[in-house]
Amino acid sequence: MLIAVILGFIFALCVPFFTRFFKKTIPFLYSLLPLSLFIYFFQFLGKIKNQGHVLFKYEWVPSIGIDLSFRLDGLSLLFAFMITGIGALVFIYTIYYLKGHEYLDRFYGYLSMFMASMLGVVLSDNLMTMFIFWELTSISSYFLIGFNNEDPASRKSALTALSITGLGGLVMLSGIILLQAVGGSYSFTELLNSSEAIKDSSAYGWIISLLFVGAFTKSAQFPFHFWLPGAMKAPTPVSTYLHSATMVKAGIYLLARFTPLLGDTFWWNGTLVTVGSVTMVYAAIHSVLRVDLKSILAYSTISALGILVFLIGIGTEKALLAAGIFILAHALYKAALFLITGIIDHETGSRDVTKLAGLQRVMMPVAIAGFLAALSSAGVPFLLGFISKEVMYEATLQFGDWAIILTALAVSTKILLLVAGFWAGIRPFTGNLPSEFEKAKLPSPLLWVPPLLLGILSLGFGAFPSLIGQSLIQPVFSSMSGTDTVVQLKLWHGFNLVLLLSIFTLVTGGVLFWFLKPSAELFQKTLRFELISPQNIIEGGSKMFGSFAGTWTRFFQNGYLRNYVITILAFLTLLMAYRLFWGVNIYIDWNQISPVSHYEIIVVALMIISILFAISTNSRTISIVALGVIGFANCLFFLFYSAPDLAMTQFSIDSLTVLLFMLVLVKLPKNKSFSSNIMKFRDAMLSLLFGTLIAILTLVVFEEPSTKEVSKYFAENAYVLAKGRNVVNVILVDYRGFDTMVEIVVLVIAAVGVYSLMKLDLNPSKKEL
Amino acid sequence: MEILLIIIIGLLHAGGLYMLLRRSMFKMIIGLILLGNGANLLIFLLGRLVKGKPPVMEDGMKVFADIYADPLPQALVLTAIVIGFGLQSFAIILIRRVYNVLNTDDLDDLNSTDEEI
Amino acid sequence: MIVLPIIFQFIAGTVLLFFWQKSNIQKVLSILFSMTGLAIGIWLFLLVWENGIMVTQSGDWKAPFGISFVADTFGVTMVLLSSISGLAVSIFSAGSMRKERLDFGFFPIFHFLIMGLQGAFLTGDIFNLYVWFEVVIIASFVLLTLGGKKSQLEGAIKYVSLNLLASTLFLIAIGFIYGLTGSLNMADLAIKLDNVQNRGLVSVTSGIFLVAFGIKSAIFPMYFWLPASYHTPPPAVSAIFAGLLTKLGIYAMLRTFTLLFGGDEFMGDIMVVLAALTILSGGLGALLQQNMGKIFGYLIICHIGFLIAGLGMYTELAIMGTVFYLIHDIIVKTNLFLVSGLILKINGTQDIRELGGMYKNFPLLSLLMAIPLFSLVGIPPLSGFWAKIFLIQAGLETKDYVLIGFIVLGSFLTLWVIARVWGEVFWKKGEHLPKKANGLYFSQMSKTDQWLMVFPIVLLSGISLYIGFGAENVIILSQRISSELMDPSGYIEAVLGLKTMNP
Amino acid sequence: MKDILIMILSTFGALFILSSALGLLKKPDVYLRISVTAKASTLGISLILASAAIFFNDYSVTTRVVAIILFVFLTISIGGHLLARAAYFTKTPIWKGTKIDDLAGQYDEVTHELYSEKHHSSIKPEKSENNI
Amino acid sequence: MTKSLFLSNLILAIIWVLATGTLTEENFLFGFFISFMILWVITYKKEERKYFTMIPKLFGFVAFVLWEITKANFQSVKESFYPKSKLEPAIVKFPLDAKTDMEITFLANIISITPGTLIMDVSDDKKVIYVHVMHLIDKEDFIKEIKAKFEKPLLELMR
Amino acid sequence: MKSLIFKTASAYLLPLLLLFSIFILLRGHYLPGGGFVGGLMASIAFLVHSFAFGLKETQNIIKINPGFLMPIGLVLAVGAAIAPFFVDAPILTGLWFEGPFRFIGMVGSALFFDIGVYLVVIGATLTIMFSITDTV
Amino acid sequence: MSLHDYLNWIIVPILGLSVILVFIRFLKGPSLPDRVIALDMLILISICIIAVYSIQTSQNTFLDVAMLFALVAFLSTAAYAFYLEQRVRK
Ligand code: NA
Ligand code: NA
Repeated sequence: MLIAVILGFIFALCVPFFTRFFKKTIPFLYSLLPLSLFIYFFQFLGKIKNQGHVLFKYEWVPSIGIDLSFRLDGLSLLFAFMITGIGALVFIYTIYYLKGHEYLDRFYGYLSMFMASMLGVVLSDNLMTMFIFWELTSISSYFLIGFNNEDPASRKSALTALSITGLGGLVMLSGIILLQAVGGSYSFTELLNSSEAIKDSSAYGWIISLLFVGAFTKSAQFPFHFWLPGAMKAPTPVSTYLHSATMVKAGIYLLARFTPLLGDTFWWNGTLVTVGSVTMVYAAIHSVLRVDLKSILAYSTISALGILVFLIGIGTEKALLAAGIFILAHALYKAALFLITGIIDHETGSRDVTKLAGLQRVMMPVAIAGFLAALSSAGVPFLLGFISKEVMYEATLQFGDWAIILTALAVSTKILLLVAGFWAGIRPFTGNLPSEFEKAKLPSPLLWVPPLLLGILSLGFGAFPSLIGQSLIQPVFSSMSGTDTVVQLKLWHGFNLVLLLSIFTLVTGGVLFWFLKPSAELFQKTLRFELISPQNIIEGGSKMFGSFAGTWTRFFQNGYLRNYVITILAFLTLLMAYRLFWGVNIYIDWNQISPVSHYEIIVVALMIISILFAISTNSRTISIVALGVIGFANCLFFLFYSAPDLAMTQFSIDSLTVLLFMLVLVKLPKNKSFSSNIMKFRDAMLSLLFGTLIAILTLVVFEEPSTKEVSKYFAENAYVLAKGRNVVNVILVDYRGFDTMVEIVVLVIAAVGVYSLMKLDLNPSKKEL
Repeated sequence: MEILLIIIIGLLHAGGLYMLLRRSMFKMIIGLILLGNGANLLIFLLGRLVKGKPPVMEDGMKVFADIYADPLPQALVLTAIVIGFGLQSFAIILIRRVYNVLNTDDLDDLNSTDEEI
Repeated sequence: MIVLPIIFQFIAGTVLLFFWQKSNIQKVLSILFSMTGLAIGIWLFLLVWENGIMVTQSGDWKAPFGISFVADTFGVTMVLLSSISGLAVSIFSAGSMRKERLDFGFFPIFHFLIMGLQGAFLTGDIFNLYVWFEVVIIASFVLLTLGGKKSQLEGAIKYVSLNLLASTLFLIAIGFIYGLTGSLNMADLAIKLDNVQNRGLVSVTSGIFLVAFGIKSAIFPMYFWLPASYHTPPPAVSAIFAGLLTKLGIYAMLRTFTLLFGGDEFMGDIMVVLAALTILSGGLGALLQQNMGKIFGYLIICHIGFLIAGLGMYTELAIMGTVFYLIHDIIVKTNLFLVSGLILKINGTQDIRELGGMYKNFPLLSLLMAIPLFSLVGIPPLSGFWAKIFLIQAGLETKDYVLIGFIVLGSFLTLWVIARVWGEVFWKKGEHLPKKANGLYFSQMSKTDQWLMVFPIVLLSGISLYIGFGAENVIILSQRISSELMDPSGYIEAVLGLKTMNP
Repeated sequence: MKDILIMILSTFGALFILSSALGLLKKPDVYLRISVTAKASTLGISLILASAAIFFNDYSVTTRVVAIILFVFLTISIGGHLLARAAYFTKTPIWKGTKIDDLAGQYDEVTHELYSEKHHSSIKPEKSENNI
Repeated sequence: MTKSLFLSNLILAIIWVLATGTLTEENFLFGFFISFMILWVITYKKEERKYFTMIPKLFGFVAFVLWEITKANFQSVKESFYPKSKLEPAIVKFPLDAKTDMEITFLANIISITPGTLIMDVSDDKKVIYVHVMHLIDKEDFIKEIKAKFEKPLLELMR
Repeated sequence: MKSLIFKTASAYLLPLLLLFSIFILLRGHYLPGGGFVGGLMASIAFLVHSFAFGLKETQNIIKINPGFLMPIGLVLAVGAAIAPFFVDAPILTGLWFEGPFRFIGMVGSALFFDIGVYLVVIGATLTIMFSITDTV
Repeated sequence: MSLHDYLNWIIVPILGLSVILVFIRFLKGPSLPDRVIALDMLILISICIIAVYSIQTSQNTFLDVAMLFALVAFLSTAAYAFYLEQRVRK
């Protein structure tokens, strides 16, 4: 199983090497991958039917309970089929569709990487692992959407898609971690046992809302839906595969998967129903306002996803069943429609519904596929769509007091989708062929067989539901509902409200299709509502965020060193002040303070005055000489307080510094006074505050009792063990010799630095690599 | 006496910061040097002051006869002084080079690398 | 003999000084030295992994009288990481650095820098730590200004002044520490500071440490020097800065705020706030930049926020997250700047508006570069991903939900920025590249030099892939480190050789 | 006896120092100030150091004292000379009461070469009111 | 000549130290004195005897200079209490007899540390030095005085 | 500065100061002084000389490039530091010859260490000062 | 009156007074050479003070410091002179 999942990654990695050797055959080679996987999964059909689910476990990061364990049950099997099956068709379709494209090999690399990640998502039992694959689907779709990477538009929509799904993913990650914190495990199977506990916990609300964000962003639910139409920039195979059949359903999968674990609560159902219904209606309306085939399909897909969320939200057995069927039905017909659109685009170079017509004359098989798909989406009897619609209406009708409204919503959505479906699947083929498309011809079977196959499947499953009823839908249903109610799909439910509704749907839809013509004008009219569309709101929001970023950054990183220093030290000062006055008890014990002698006073005065002098004067030389005096007074302190070594070192170093300054000053420009008095005042205040705090702190620390254990040891052993009488020097070369050893390195580095600074100048050169 | 020294320490820090906040590179360096002196004095003071008793034994002594100044802060300050010299001299040369290349002493002329584009 | 890495780098630097201006010999020697250094690093790591915390008392003076060197798991891990990125950068520089720079002491200084870092990671003495810090910053000054180009100097002024400010604060704080306890040995301090009655004083002192290290590690209101300077030196230098310098500040914080000021509530809260703001500032800054160097610079800040976040929350889990992220960040950030250096060498610019066409012209190289880029983003299961789990978990434990929000935001901004970089630099059609910069373009370089530039990236990418896919081992390592940090008694016993209560 | 001697010597020394300090403060121009410092301090320092030598009455101290004294003599005179010279280059004002200035114009502006015979250069400080 | 005598004097002193085997400064000086005496006794050549007159002369001269300094200091003490009393500064060109750098330097330093005089500079051709004088009564007298007091004896000693 | 007096004097000052610096260095272990101050004194001596005679002259006197004093000093220092390895004692353990030497006193690793410091200080200071002086 | 007191109450005050006088000159300037010579003088006086202090504390090691002061002060004087001369050359 592990192999099955990661095989795609391995293939993806192999691309560069394969390219080297057999570039030509890559497409066929890679098409074998989904095909064989499909077959591999097919053999689980019976097993699942009998024993519900099978688990595969592989160690990975045991220390935090993350492993590569895969759970194959009805739901995941259904998805596995869609992923590999439709995958196979898409792979084949691509062979001709992108024939001779420069980067065909890469394309297959991405596709198989995506397929693997998608399989990972639907098969993982460990939520963290699932999340990992989840993110990988985002990334691989990023690469696929941006496949024509030199076109700015596709780069933009790739970035948008990645941002939205990425953000959703991160939110979902916290949701999963929270879930683990509450439920105590990442394993879905184990979590199922503590389902009740989780629902009762206070964090439940957080968990579901976080997970919802993930699911909604991925499955393009309102208001995060808008990345999907943008993603149509990708080549049609990608749109088919990711944006109708598989990836966008990952969110649905997530919700379905979590239904038995978290579902069946007020918030769960309420949110899903609301979001779902809003999405399905909103998108359905949009779909009939569009004229570009791909965007029509995009919006109808969103609407379909909305329906699924809606159904899962209703959460009754019927509803879940409906969802289960609809997932499959939609995958079949929508994929077909996309592929057909691709063919039309490929052959005629146009996707404009208003222009396209009468193509059945040149491409009959495609037309047939189109008809089947359109009819299935419309829910015409004998097609799978019909069954799903029936069950769906049953579900909505059973929903207590809200039944009417929900049904109404469902019906109207269905009607609109019917129109959209017909426009996409029927309209281009009927009527008479415009002259501009004369030369369009039937492409290679590689293109038209896949959609036709899908269409036929819709028909087959629709006509003979028993084909899938027990074998596939039953397990799907039971893994979604967690119950083992037996379901049977039949075409004929007898005369009842549901049937009436279906007929009503078909009739109104048909009429609408007959009279309502797709028109660019209508679309133009609606554009003014775009201002309040979520896309604009969110994009506006991100623009505002951008400008906020600018303001923030410019505010702090304003380029003026002094502002930096002020910020830093203001922070420090506040911190110190706060701690000093709330937390430190300040007292002064005068016995600790030694008396003052007159010459010390003189030196102190000397020092203070020269400090003030140094900072107040505006002449560099004077401030340097003043610095000299300060250092000199410093030495006198050191001397009085018995540190001859210090006095000597400080004095020599001060003189050297002064000398250095003098040598530098020769070259410096005349000094100017820059800052205004207000600024001077502000700085002076801050500085005084800082100085005062340091002083107070020093005093308080000084008053603390001091232990001299270490120094005592030094003094006692200086001669006995270290054979020196000047303890300071003994410390420098022995006790703490390492300091000194490092310190001379500092000197060396400084010297080298100064030397290079003076000698090496790469400036005259223009630019440097 | 310590009080006076503490006042000086405070003043050194205040003055240092004040100079650091000026626009002239040169004053900035002066500020850093003042801060450095302040820190050294601070450490020295916190080692507690002992007058006229350097931690140097007379000949023939094997240990100290009477009280002596704490040698450790002295060693620390000495290290700090020498390190400070290294850093300061580099900084001083740096402003000189900056002046050579950019022909200014005004820090406000040096913000091209901060601008966000 | 746990000071071996230090002594070795010391000797390396000294030997290289003897070969002043003989850049070709220096190249060879430096690479050899770095390899040996890595070997020593590994050896020491394994040694400590086997035997637990090890101690050397320099001068044979028993603690707390001499300077103790302590190799605990955290220390040796940092040593190992520093020697890895050290090797990478040394190879890269040998390939890419301009001869003039090599002639004026790049390699010796570089090795002294590594020495400083490893010294800081191994020392058990607070003042000695200060001295190591000084070695590191003076070396970084020199590397930053080496070549004295206009932008370098401009950046350097800020870098130098703020870093000097930081080390002065560090010194002051040490002064207070000494005044309070009369000791400098960190293990000894851990005990003595506990016995200080006037708790507030300890807290204030820790505040000064926070700012001193905060400046060096570029956390929120103190990061300004970084965006001003990190993009100015040659990429090899930025790489070592990005990988290790800011991390040194983080290391010091982790060390002091676990060992000395363990569990100071107030400071913890402060750090959490700072962490959030750091993440925000870094992320927002990165959004706007056009220069790759600066983009990555701001991202450094953003991710420093993650590191502080863990320390602020101060639970074993949080620290573990920080440590894991630290390990990942050192490797990836180093790699990232090497990548930007390679891009610069190829196209002659780092301005993403001018760049483009990398993916078209260098597909394999692009894929290679994608590894660090997306590891940084934390695309699971790459290395950047795992730490976030722990940080978020820890946040849930300590109820720092807002912080979690910021972590998510930070990750998102990173994702967005990197995706933008990818789109602009790799996907976009490469038009109007600036031609005729002086110095060789990648295409004009010798095969050897080309490999010298590519190999380090391969090496580091390999390592970050390992961190990602072999997360298990790294997690175990981080767990051990964080438990050692959170319970310093082992450290203290090892140094002072006595049983102690938990400080 | 020894103490008395020390007292006397140190008193004189201190007074000499004081006097030259006064001089430094009072003299009207820099050249005079330099000159007066050079004078008095030499003896002052010598006397006080001498008293120290007497106090310790130890050979090594005495030699050190002698060394210091000699060195102070040397440095003071040379330092004074260098300063005066530099002051003259920088055209530091010379007191109006100065009778003769043979140095006026003797320095070459560029090379600072000093001529013994008449030479004409701009290096001649203007006479000033006493700038105390 | 004087040099060789001084050397032999030194050598004898060292031999004395070795002979007596006590390496103390006093002993060395004592040895130096003794050997000086011996040399004085055994040397008869006219020109060589200069060495022996020189040492006393040297001491004499040093004493004299010190005395001058003392005078100068008392002088300035007096002045510094009523400052501008007959203050008559001047910068005087002083023609040199001294030739070698050594001679000039010594002279200059001596002048500098004695009464109200300060060396401004030496002309590049070493013909003259410029002296700053505090109380100049008459230029010629001043020059004569200096020559008589310092330059002549100094040169005698040094040649 | 072309002053005859200064030149002549500093020509004699140089050896004097160097002597003094070595004196300071050697006594460091017993009295105030040691490697740092000693080194600083020595470099000051050379600096004074360079003022009087100009950089070229001084460099000729030092003969080798002062920069090379640095690695030499480092080698001495680290040598003294790691010498204990060979008698397997920890780094920087003090090793001493039996009994004091005449004039110098006890000779041990600490002394060599201090000499290393002395050389490095000279080398570094002079490198810094000279590289700026010759541009003035 | 003991020697210690005499030094403490007679000599040191005199020296202190002269320090003040010199410092006034230092503050007044007006020219750089004025200040430099004042600084020189300060150091000379401090040498005396050190000498007295070493007598008071009977620590002759302080005399070494005095010696070093004398030596180093000369350097800075020379430096200032050098600076002045270079400055006019410009
Ligand atoms: Na030291
Ligand atoms: Na010393």
